[in-house]
Amino acid sequence: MSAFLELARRDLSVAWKEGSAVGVALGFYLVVVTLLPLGIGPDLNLLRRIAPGVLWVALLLAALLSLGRMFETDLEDGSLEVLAIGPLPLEAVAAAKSLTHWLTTGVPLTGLAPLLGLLLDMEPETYGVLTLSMLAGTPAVSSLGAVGAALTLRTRRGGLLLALLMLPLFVPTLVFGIEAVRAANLAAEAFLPSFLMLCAVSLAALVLAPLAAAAALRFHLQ
Amino acid sequence: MSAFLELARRDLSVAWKEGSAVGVALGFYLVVVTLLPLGIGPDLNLLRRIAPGVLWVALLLAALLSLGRMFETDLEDGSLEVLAIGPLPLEAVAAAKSLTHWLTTGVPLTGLAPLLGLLLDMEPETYGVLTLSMLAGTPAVSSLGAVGAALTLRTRRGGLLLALLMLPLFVPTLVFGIEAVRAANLAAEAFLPSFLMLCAVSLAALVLAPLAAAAALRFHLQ
Amino acid sequence: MDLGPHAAYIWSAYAAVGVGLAILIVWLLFDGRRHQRLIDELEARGVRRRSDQPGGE
Amino acid sequence: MVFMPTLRQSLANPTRFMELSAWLLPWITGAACVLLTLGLYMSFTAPLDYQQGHAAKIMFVHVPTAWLSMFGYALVAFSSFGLLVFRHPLADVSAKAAAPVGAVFTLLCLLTGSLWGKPMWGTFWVWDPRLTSVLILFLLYLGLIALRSSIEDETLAAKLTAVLSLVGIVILPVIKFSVEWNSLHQPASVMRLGAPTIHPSLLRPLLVMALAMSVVFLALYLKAMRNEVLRRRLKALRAYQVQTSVDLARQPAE
Amino acid sequence: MKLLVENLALNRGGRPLLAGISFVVGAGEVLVLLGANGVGKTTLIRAIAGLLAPAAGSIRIEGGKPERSVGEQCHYIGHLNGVKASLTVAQNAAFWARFLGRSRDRLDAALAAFGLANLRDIPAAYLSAGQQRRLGLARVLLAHRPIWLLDEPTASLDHAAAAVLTRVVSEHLASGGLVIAATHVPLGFATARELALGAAAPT
Amino acid sequence: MKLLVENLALNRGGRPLLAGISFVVGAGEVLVLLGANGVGKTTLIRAIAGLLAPAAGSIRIEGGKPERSVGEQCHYIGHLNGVKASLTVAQNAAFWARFLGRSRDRLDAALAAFGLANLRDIPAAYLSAGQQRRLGLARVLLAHRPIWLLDEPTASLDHAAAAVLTRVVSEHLASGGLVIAATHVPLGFATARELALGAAAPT
Ligand code: HEM
Ligand SMILES: Nc1ncnc2c1ncn2[C@@H]1O[C@H](COP(=O)(O)OP(=O)(O)OP(=O)(O)O)[C@@H](O)[C@H]1O
Ligand SMILES: Nc1ncnc2c1ncn2[C@@H]1O[C@H](COP(=O)(O)OP(=O)(O)OP(=O)(O)O)[C@@H](O)[C@H]1O
Ligand SMILES: [Mg+2]
Ligand SMILES: [Mg+2]
Repeated sequence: MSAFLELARRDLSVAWKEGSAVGVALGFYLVVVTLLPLGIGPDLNLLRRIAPGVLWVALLLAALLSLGRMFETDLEDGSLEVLAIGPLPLEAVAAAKSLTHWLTTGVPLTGLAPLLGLLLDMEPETYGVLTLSMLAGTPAVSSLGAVGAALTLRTRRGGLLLALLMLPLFVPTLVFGIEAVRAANLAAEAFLPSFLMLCAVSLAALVLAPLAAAAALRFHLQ
Repeated sequence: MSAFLELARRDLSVAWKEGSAVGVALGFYLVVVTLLPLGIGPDLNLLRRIAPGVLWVALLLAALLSLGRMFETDLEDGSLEVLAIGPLPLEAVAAAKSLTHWLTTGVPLTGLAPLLGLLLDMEPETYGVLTLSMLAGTPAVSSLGAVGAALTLRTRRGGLLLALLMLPLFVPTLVFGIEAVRAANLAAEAFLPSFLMLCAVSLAALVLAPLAAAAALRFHLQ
Repeated sequence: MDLGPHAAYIWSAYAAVGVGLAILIVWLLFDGRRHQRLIDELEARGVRRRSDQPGGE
Repeated sequence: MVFMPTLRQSLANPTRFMELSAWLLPWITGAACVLLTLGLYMSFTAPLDYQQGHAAKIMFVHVPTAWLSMFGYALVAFSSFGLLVFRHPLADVSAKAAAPVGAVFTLLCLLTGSLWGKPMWGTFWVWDPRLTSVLILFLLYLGLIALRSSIEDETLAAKLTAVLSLVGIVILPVIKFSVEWNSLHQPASVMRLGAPTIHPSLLRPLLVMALAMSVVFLALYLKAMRNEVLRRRLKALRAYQVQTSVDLARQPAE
Repeated sequence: MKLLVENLALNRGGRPLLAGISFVVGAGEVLVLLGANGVGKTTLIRAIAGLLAPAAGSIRIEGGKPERSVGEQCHYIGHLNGVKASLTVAQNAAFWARFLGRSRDRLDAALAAFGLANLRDIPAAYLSAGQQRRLGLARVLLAHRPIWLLDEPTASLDHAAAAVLTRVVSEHLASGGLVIAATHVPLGFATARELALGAAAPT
Repeated sequence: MKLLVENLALNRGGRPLLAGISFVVGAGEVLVLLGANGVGKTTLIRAIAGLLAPAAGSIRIEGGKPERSVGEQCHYIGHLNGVKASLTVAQNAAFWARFLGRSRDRLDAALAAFGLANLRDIPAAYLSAGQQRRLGLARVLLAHRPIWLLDEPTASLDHAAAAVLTRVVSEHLASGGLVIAATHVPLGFATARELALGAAAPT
């Protein structure tokens, strides 16, 4: 356990050192949300309608961008091999990595989403549900992300390959997350079912993803 | 000159080897375009309206994702130092890198855009202008990208920082690119002015960006 | 004084400026104090820059 | 630990700056307070704008912050130029100090602007060229700060941020002329060729406020520079502390 | 304790690289792996560490902790150093100490032994090649492992550091540890048995 | 031709690292840089290659091509090999040959000299540490440069490869080239002058 926390702690401080992770993540999120209106025109009604969807998609892309180097740095500097034979099972290593990714990306982005909602003139009552759905969804994003990161490890052009692999995996999270928000806007109680599905997805990912990621890592180290 | 082509050629073959660049880029593009309808709901009129904007923004993001390792790999394996003292001025090296990036990202994505337009039920007559505007815009994207890639070189959390730095630089391209398409839909001759602006932006970027990128690279090698 | 229908917006605008600047000022003062204190501590412990030891650009 | 080779001879510079600024700062602060009170008084006693009514009062804070947000970036870019070309030892201190101050003023411009927009346009935010370009200016500021904070070696960080700020300078003309480009936003009515089109009774308080805000900006900027110099002194002292234990052995006898 | 390798066969990229390797290393013994470039020293070491599945044969420990895998009882120092460039020397060491050994009380001793004490607070990115290698090697002192697997440990070390390594190793041996090291240059270990791998490397 | 270094001073991360370095290397001469880890060998070599701006002093060539920078007349073999993992050995070599020398007619000779002929078509990722080093070193034979800057050239080379390097270097010297090499292990070059950098390293 202590080893697990230790690893998470190191990765957090590395993320912090290497370009104040959080601030930059927020920056990217902000920017995607800025570009879209430029692209599709300044019609506020339109923007209001698509706001939650855009915020969710932007969150996924931001998470995606930061996935790339989840294991790559450790592979390049030789840490990964030592971690692999160390006291911690590789599954736990993968889980620790996902945890760090969630803390440095999922959480801050969720926190920022309502603010960006303002820019897209989102209805105030959506804020709560949106935040809830993101909090429930992002763990799935980070732990599924670990699988993708592990799979695309040595393929240097990882960035895009990763995207290709991940986005399908992200679909369930996205669908239920959006559905929860949309339903909540119609009727408060309609929110629950899809929200529960979302939580289910997250739990499943939290349990299964580390296993898959660890398997992929083992193959890479062979 | 031959050295320039030689470098471009090597990078192309590396890009090809390492996860068939093109295919992956297209894949990512495809996926973003598929995620968005999930996010904002399957309303075709809505999709049709925002199609060109979405395609442009997705293109920028795809380009962004692949920018990250433009120079990083060369720095890590020591090539960059040899390139720097080699017969080719560093500006030319940067230009060659931009060229490769354009060939592996800008061109294929532009080629795919009309096809994806079908998915979003875009008006057929927009295809031509959209492709034109992308062809004129992507060189700017790739060469400005070189600047961002060079600046964020050693900052490992490059991915996100890069995004934050690049997107402001991308805005003029995006704005004029979109404006050209929108104008063309209103009246054929209205297309020209913003299109010329777009070309002007691209030319300026092509000339100035390599200088900035080279400067940044020099500082990094110091 | 009466600021008409939009009083709220006007006040909050002025308030925003006040608060924003205030935060910046406090931060700057605090930062300066901290550095000065640390420098004094070091010099109290006898760490001094040689005359040719550059003072940090 | 961070200083450039040229420093040994130009060492006098930061020290002289510290003395000078130490003497200047109180006066500037005082001036700022006086001007600010005067400006506030004038702006609240200013007559109503015939079409915007009371809301026009926001102009007196909005416009100065707007101008200063652009001036701030110009200052950063100018200092960066000084760093890259003339290697002036204070240039980077100035660039680094100006960035956060400018960012704050940009944020204030955005806030006051949106607070003005709600009554005037019925919404806090529209994706109009002027507003967007200012938002982008804000992002540029963030980019500068993030880039600097994400590089360990400070000399390197200084040069790279300088490059970025020079690349980003194109934003300024874009902001300036964005109004001409089918914008909801007021066209320039003060900073324009020919006489201001704005009514003198509103112009006077605006100018006073602008002056006051500029002095405030100056004061903050100087204070930030002083802090930065102090921080580098501290760093140099620490480095020297290490050197005496570590490096002196390694360095050839001087 | 004993490390037993019985006619081990290893493949690389599908092609057989080593075959019929058998040896026993007992407590207090060093085994030095020699052989031309590409003969398979690194491959063998990685196999012992459990990073590589053998094509045939077995790798066992007698008298170790049976519940632990072989790898968990090894220190593996490969060609790469496992150092995070953005963390300081001390932070890097502290992490490995806590991760591998749950305690950092050996930290200062280890850094001092490899002459890194004065570089504690310098980011590892700034270290020279040899200094980074030292930081990588310092791992063996940060946590106890009975078996040390060293792959060209002296690469880019100066004489002082090489001497330190020799001393550290001999102390480890004296305390009943065992060491397997691949090298091209003499390591100057006292009682070193040598294993020359496949005369013909695929060069 | 001559390489003249006159009281050179180099900073690292803002702190002075080397100062008052002066030496002349003439045609057919080797200069071997010695010194503890972190004393500044790599830094000095990078400065000569023009990758690092000197804080003071000058680096000139007499009798070279005046229109070319010093760097352009150097081969720089650093700690890293400049090898693309995803390209085959032959492709890597061919690229450097064309990029540095505009022709690939020396390719086969160079690969053969460093015993890589049989590995031509293996992706460089699969090469062992020493094989990758050989591929990096092969660059010196792919294009002509009067000055060779070698930073720990023999790192993880086996004896055969080290011998090859010695031969290649001596041939280069015989043909009027000049070599500057940093090392910790004896390189066995004939007529080698030595420059011991700053006695005490920060260890
Ligand atoms: C977030 C929203 C806004 C932003 C970012 C913004 C930005 C700016 C900027 C950058 C300037 C300086 C222009 C120059 O010096 O050329 C400016 C000036 C001005 N703005 Fe805004 N503005 C915003 C909203 C508004 C609104 C809602 C109004 C009034 C309806 C307004 C009225 C003015 C006026 C009257 C000036 C002075 C123009 C001049 O005299 O040059 N602004 N604004
Ligand atoms: N995936 C692979 N496919 C094919 N051949 C491979 C692969 N991986 C390694 N090899 C070959 O197997 C050998 C690996 O050897 P290894 O790295 O163990 O050498 P080594 O004895 O450590 O050499 P050095 O002394 O240079 O470190 C090399 O000859 C290499 O060419
Ligand atoms: N950016 C930096 N900031 C501070 N110190 C640095 C920086 N870069 C390098 N150094 C220090 O300067 C020295 C660089 O030495 P260099 O890499 O030239 O050593 P070297 O002689 O090549 O050693 P080795 O034999 O290990 O390769 C090291 O002591 C390192 O700690
Ligand atoms: Mg090996
Ligand atoms: Mg070195």
